[in-house]
Amino acid sequence: MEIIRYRRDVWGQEVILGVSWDLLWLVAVTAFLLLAAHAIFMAALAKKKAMPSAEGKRVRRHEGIDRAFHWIMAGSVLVLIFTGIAPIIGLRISWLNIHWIAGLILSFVCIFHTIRALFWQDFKSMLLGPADFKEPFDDTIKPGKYSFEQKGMHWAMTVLVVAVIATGITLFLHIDSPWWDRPSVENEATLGIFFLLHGISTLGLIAFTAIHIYFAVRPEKRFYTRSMVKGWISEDELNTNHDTDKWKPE
Amino acid sequence: MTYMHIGKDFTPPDVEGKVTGAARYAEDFKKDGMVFARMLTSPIPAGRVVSIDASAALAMPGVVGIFTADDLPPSAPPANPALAKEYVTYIGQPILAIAAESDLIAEEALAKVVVEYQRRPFVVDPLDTLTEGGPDPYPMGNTLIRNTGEAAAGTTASGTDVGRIKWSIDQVTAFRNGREPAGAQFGSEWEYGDVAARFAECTTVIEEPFVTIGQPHHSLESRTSMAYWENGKCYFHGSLQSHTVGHDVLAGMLEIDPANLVFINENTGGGFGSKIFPYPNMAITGRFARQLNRPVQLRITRAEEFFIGSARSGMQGWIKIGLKDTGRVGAVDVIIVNDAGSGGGGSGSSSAEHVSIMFQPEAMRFRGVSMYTNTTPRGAQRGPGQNEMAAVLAPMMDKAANMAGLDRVAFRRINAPRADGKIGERQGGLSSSYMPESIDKAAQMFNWQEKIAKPRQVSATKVRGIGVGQGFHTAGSNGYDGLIRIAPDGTIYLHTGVGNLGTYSYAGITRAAAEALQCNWDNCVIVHGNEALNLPHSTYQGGSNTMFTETRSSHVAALDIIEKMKEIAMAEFGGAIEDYSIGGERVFLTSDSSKGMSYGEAAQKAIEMGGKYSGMEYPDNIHRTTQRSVQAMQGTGLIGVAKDMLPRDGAVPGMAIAFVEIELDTETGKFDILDYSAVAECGTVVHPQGLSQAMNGGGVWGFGMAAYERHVYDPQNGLPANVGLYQSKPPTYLDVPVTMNTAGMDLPDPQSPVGAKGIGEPAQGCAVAALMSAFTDALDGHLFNRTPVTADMIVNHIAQNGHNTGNLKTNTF
Amino acid sequence: MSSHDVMPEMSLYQPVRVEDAIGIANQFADRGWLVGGGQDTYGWLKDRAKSADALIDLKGIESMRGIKETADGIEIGALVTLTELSNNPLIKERYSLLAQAAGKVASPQIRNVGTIAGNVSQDVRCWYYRRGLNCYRAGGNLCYADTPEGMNREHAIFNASRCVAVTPSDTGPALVALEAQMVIDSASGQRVVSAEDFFVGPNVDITHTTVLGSGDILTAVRIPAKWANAQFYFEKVADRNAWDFALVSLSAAMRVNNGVIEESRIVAGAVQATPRRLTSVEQAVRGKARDEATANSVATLASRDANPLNYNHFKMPLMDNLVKRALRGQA
Amino acid sequence: MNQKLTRRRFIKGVIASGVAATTTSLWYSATGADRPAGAVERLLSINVNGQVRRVDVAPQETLAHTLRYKLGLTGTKLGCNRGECGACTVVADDVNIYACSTLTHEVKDKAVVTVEGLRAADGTLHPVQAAFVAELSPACGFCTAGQVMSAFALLKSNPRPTREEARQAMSGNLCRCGAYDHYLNGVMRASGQLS
Repeated sequence: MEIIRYRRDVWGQEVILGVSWDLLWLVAVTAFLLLAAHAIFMAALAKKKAMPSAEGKRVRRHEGIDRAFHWIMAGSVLVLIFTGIAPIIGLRISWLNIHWIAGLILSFVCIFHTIRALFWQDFKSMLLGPADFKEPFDDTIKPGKYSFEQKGMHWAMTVLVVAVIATGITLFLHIDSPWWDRPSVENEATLGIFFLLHGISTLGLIAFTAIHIYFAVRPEKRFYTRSMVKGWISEDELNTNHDTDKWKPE
Repeated sequence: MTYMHIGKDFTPPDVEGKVTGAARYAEDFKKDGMVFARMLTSPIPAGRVVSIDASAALAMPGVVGIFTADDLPPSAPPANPALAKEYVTYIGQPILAIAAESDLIAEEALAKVVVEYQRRPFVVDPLDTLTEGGPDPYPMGNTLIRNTGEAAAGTTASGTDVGRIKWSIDQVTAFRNGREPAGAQFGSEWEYGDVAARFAECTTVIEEPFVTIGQPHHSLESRTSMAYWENGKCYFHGSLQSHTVGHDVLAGMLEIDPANLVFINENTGGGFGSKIFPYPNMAITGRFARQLNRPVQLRITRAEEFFIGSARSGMQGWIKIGLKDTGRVGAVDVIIVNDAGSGGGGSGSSSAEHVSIMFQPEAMRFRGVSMYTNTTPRGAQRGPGQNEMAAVLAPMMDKAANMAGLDRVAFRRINAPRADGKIGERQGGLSSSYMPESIDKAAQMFNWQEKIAKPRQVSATKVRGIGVGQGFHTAGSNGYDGLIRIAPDGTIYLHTGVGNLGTYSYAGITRAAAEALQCNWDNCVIVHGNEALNLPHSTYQGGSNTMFTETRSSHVAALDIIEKMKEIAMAEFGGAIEDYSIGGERVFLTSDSSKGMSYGEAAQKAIEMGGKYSGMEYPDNIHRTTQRSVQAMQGTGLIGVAKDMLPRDGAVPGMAIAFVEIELDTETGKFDILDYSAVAECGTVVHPQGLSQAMNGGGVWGFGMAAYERHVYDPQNGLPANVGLYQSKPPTYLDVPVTMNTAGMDLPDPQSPVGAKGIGEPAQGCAVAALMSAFTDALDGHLFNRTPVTADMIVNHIAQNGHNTGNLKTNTF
Repeated sequence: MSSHDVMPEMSLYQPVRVEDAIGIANQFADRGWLVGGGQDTYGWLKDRAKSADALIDLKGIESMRGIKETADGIEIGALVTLTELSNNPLIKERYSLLAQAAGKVASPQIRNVGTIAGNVSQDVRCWYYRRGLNCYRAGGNLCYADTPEGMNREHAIFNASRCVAVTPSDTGPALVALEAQMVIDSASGQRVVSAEDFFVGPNVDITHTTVLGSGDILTAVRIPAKWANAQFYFEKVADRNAWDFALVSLSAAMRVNNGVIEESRIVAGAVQATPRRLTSVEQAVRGKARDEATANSVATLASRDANPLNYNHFKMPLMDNLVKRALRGQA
Repeated sequence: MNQKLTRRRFIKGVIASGVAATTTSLWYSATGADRPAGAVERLLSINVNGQVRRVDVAPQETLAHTLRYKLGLTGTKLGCNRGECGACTVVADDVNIYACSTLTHEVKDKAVVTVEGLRAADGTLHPVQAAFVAELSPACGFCTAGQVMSAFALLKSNPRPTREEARQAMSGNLCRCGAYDHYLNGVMRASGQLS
């Protein structure tokens, strides 16, 4: 199995073409196996906890605008992944325009989210500190607004999305668009590195998206998904999963 | 003058072999133990070879050896090396050769050679390197500097260096925009007459920019060669236009005594200027064969033929032409920047020479510079300089004539060179000129007066174009050797070292000897093509010069053998030499024809008499090649051998004039040539079919240059697009007229014993000029100022689309 | 750049049945190469620009030969040569458009062995791609032709998507105009695809020009009776009149009744990666007379929305002119 | 690296991972370890110029190569080896083809005629050859064999072509010297329309 694909540049020198799509298969299988193992573990072995009730007083967890952001982002990431993978797995669709349009949407909403998170939201609630690392190993520690896993997922996604966007925009600059014509490629080796980084970050994004979706549909986490749709969690859910000293919802 | 042979058709001896497949070309020769060598070519446009690792290739079964630049004597730029190392200067430049038991193994082995290159900046547009701060194609510069002497046309000789010439951005910008680049530096310039004063007298003055594109030769036979060594001698099967004139050069390339080289070249599949002299890669074949001690065939593929097979130098220029109210061209000022590719050179001065002879301007100035680029090496191609100038000049001269209210043909006739015409910088004289007569003859053939009066619009979408153009090339030299042997059986062996490049001139020139000998052609045998058959030192085949030059050496050899026969007869029958005549292949006393002997009997006597008669003695002034040939034939018959010492003065102008009528489709830009009529001013016509061949073939070349053939380089990567034939677009059957109408003026040049001049190059020049002239005529006087003019440009012009046509360059299209 | 020109070592199969050919093709997958006339095969291999482990020569398959009448039109075997096509009385009589297009391909020798299937399946002629550069179409990540200085006179003016190569086929546009159906056999059976859908552009599949995948064999081309004896127009404009590829070609089929165009299919070649149907023109001329006025009324409609590159602007007026000629009814 | 191969392997890989038992098929095509039976044999009998010749021919070998290097028939020239020039034109079953772009195995059931096969047994030139000599049709001669063969094929199917028909039929034969007019004269003469 190869990891990086190479090609010859215009003058016959070997340069990087991009990531090997063998890895896509590897990522798909690995993610599937890990998640399946987790599901089996949870179903068969893990201690069953009582599910907190969704009834009762509702606590606002996500503003409408943030939910909208999340779903636009989710949608554009899924579209990006689908349109990016389609030609690789041999699906014949006219993918490129959809891909870069989705990429632009993703870029804009991410900029929006960053600005909003920095100035209007409780940015600290998402910060991952040394203390957070104890959380998974100690049942007595409850998180604030976001759990260790959620913060981890968020920051992993942040890194991957930023990487995908940064490399993607670089590649976007190398194709014809409504705003510019394709430029000459000064250095094909550099272009290859951007393709490689775009590919690697895509693979990471696919893996984490799979994990994210998996947890989003898991029974014990489903109320978070609901909160991302409807905005609230129940007080019971709040008290069971969060430390209200750390997170004081309005 | 009535001739026995001159002016009569005959069948050259090689024709039958060509139609039966028996004719052999270099690649057709096999030898026991022969190995197949193939070359690795550069993937980069500029740089150097850092290292070569051929270990994997050499380890392959069937691979017998490698040959690199280190196996050759060192060469320095701008010499075009057979294999590059320190200076890689174009994509496709050979780097090394590998020999193997089969072609396939050699190719597979090449793929396993790892070459590490270091890249350098490169340039494909001569004006880019000419610009201050622009990249140079060689690390040390961008143009050829001559230290001593002149290099032969299309070759690089020792005594040259790479230097640097730069123009300011303003100068280049002015030039790109069709203006004179004030104060610019040039590599060469000349001037005669008072240009400024003559311009002041002119009533019509035009200034135009122009560009002509490079054009690969793409000879159909690539320069494959085969060599083997036996008893210290190298037997070399190659493909040259010329033959024995290349002998010493090739021996030099192999660093051997010329006596140890046997160069065999029975047929040559086209050269068009690219195979006049031995070319660099012949050194590989001979040396590799010596190194491996096995026969080596170095096969050159079509792509490689593009790379190393030479190309015409494109030129970009500016010209100012002034006409007096008499219709005479008063003054011409021309600037030419040539694209010399990665080696060779441009022919700007020759281009200017075309103007000087065809229009006899009273004063003229030429300034030129030849810039190297990282594109294929350039060399002579059919009328180098003259023909591309003819192409762009014709429509401009039409414009000037029209502005001055002159008929285009009358204008050309007024300015045409007469016998007292002058040429070039030194304003030297001409050996002869019947150009006005030729113009009249061709105009009559074409029916100019009637055609020019026809309406231009043929239908809603078709327009007519009537064009006229002229071609010129100096067409003769002197000083080579003639060699004839008559065997005791009476067979007359006409030896010639003229190459067989497809014009049949090698055969045509021997007719001059047969004519002098007044012999039956059936008793003559032409000996040529194989140095083992004892050939004399003959002229090179290029520049239309063979017919003039070699009819002279044939003639002097015939005179020598006639004189010897008379002396032999004298020894038998007494009397003085003036008392003898020849006729019916006998030499006899004029007063009593019964006292004489047949040529065969004379040959038998010659063997008995020895001395100069049987070649035991020979003149000192003949070339070493001829001397060796005579030595080898000593005692086998009567030998006539002489060097051409006949008087010669002035340039020998081969000229031609052509008329073209086209119908141009204004919706597709495509055109049909309805009439092509051309007349050659080539002195006496020696071989009418051969002349027709030359004129027709030249016509096809002219149409190719005017409308089809091209060089296409990608400027951002230095990549050539037209390595194959279909991308270079030589004309096919369907791109030329269904019939062509050509003739010779058939008036003798006084400096050739049979009155002959050459015509190979002007045959193209007149055609390209006439077709270019017809385009302009069809399009209401629009000047494209370039070759080729292709369908897209015509469509763009008619659609008033500014694209494509404005940006003139020599290597991009 | 390499200067290879000897055929590389590989094996050769000469099956006589379609099933066998499919079987072999499937076993070799992308390392097998189907050969009809081979005229767009050997150059790739000699250049080492593409490679294969095995050639699968289909010429021995009798069932893929011949031109026969069917209930609805005719069926042309995939192995029918372009010479056969241009000389066939049935095609000359009913579908002269196709006969003309086939007769303009390359050269007599190529038409003598080149097949209809090969002509529609041939790869693009972009010179950057042909010289073996690893561009988008070759699976790479850039295009050398569509750049500020790229030499792209022969390239696309429509629907480029990263790759700007054009379809080189002369018969392809004619088949699209005639609403031909392409019969494709594979291990999973037979499928029939319209000519229009047979060709794919780089937006959908940048490394292929047709829907044919590995193990697919184009076995026949069916031409429906619908366009038999319609009025046709074909013209190919190329640099050279022999052995050249179209700068622009035009294939038009028109159903004309009492001088009025009832229905038409007008298709341009060499303006994009696939034959381009000029539907806007087809709609504009519906119900109009086939004459000069109609031709002028659609003057620049065909080239509207074109996106020319550095050197191919001429294709716009050229294409418009050919459309006018087709509609005008004479050259 | 062939990108298509990678992609294909990926698809196969996805399938394989789902159905573990078929995983080996992943490498099946790529390694080529198991070639289908029925590849052509090297030893071949071909009919050239009326003689059946037994030759060892590689599967991928072109007819031009076999003729020139195995059968010694060097009259057939290689001008471009890409089917662009016509110098290698030979006639197979009365049809002119480019020998450089034909595999020898493709003509195993055909009668191949090369320029060497036109002369009569008594050495008389074929009418095309004689006409080409009379009209001085060849120039450098490198394309001549191909021109002869195309003219030969033309006159078989059309014994009295018009000049225009001849021009069309010969259009796959490039003549770099530009001797087209002379060749056409030759064709017209060979068909008895010019004397």
